[in-house]
Amino acid sequence: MTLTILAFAQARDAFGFAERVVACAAEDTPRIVLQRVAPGVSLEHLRVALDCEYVTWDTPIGAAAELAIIPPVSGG
Amino acid sequence: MTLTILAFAQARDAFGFAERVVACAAEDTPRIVLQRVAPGVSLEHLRVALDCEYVTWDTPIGAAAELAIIPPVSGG
Amino acid sequence: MDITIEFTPAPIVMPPAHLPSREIGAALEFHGIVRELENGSALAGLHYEAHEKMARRRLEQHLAELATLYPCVAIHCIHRLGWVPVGEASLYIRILSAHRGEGIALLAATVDRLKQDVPIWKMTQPSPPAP
Amino acid sequence: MDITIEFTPAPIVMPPAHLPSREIGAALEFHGIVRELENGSALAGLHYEAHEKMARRRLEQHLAELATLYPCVAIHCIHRLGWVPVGEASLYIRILSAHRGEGIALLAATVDRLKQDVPIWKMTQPSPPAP
Repeated sequence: MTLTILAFAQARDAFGFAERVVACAAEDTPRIVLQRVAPGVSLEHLRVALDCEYVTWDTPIGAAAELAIIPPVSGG
Repeated sequence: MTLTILAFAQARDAFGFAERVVACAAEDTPRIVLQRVAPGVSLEHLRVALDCEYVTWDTPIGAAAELAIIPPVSGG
Repeated sequence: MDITIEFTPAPIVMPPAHLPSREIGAALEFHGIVRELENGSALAGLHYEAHEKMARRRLEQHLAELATLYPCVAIHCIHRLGWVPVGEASLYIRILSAHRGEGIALLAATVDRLKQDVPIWKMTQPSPPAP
Repeated sequence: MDITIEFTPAPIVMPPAHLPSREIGAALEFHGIVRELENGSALAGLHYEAHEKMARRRLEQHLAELATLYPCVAIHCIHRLGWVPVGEASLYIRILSAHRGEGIALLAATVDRLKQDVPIWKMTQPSPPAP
């Protein structure tokens, strides 16, 4: 299965891409996927969402199509 | 000296006038003046102002030119 | 804090927006609107009266005090007097501030104090003027 | 509660005022405006980006929850994205309610949650588009 990774704001700078499509397994977690894609990039201060819902870094990807890396928000 | 008494809203109904000019002495108080003008009208739930400043019912009129009878306010 | 207080017998017209500085981060506007149901009975509107000179002075005193608690850049208050039909505003307040916190706090406190202490009255009588 | 959420790359235009019922007693409007000084340095403006689909869903979820705490009639939120110059609004919120208390509380809570949890970001980079 394929997963689209989106990186916003400072996360885009840290990971070096805005969007990337990767192969992954349903039992992979966001932490595992990102360690594979960008080893050494710290996940500290970042949140993660699967299909537009916040999840923990250790939630299995399951059937999600999109993983969003969410740095501290600052809208308003 | 003369004093202009203003009665607003429900106080106008209770006292039967909107404005009345009376003679009074500097040492008279709002309570004394109104008891003279409208004996028997209750001052309960009413506030009083001299020259646009709230005072107690027993404050001497002094040099004030205007006494306003202020029923519970309800602006906004 | 720049304080503007107006009373008007005419429908309230929102004053033109103008930012006095590049440090305004929040603009808050409040319309208090006459509702049809007041204490359970359907109204066509309300009649407002004020001791206008005292109301202006009292509101100024409250705003000067509130400005020390919630420092904002400007507040503009307009209270309509006379007959106000249901669906129209009896009160308009605009507050400009650097941050939203002070602005929201000042708005809440201003309306509270106006309703508790400023000599303005709403009455279901007299009836509206004949058309 | 009627919830409307919009994102726009263009300057925010206040939506036309419309009272959906004769029981609206309070209309609140908030403009969050870009200030010149942010963390001590003078800016010409800010660049905003969002995960728009998620931001909309997340804000809807928060508003549905806040509606149970502060029941209002309607809320309309507009967030501008892209470059926003100093003095222009990045955020507009209008709330209609029967009484001002719920409206003010909903406004404060909505902005708080938006700033804490909704995937929108402001950045001093990229620079404004060339004129």
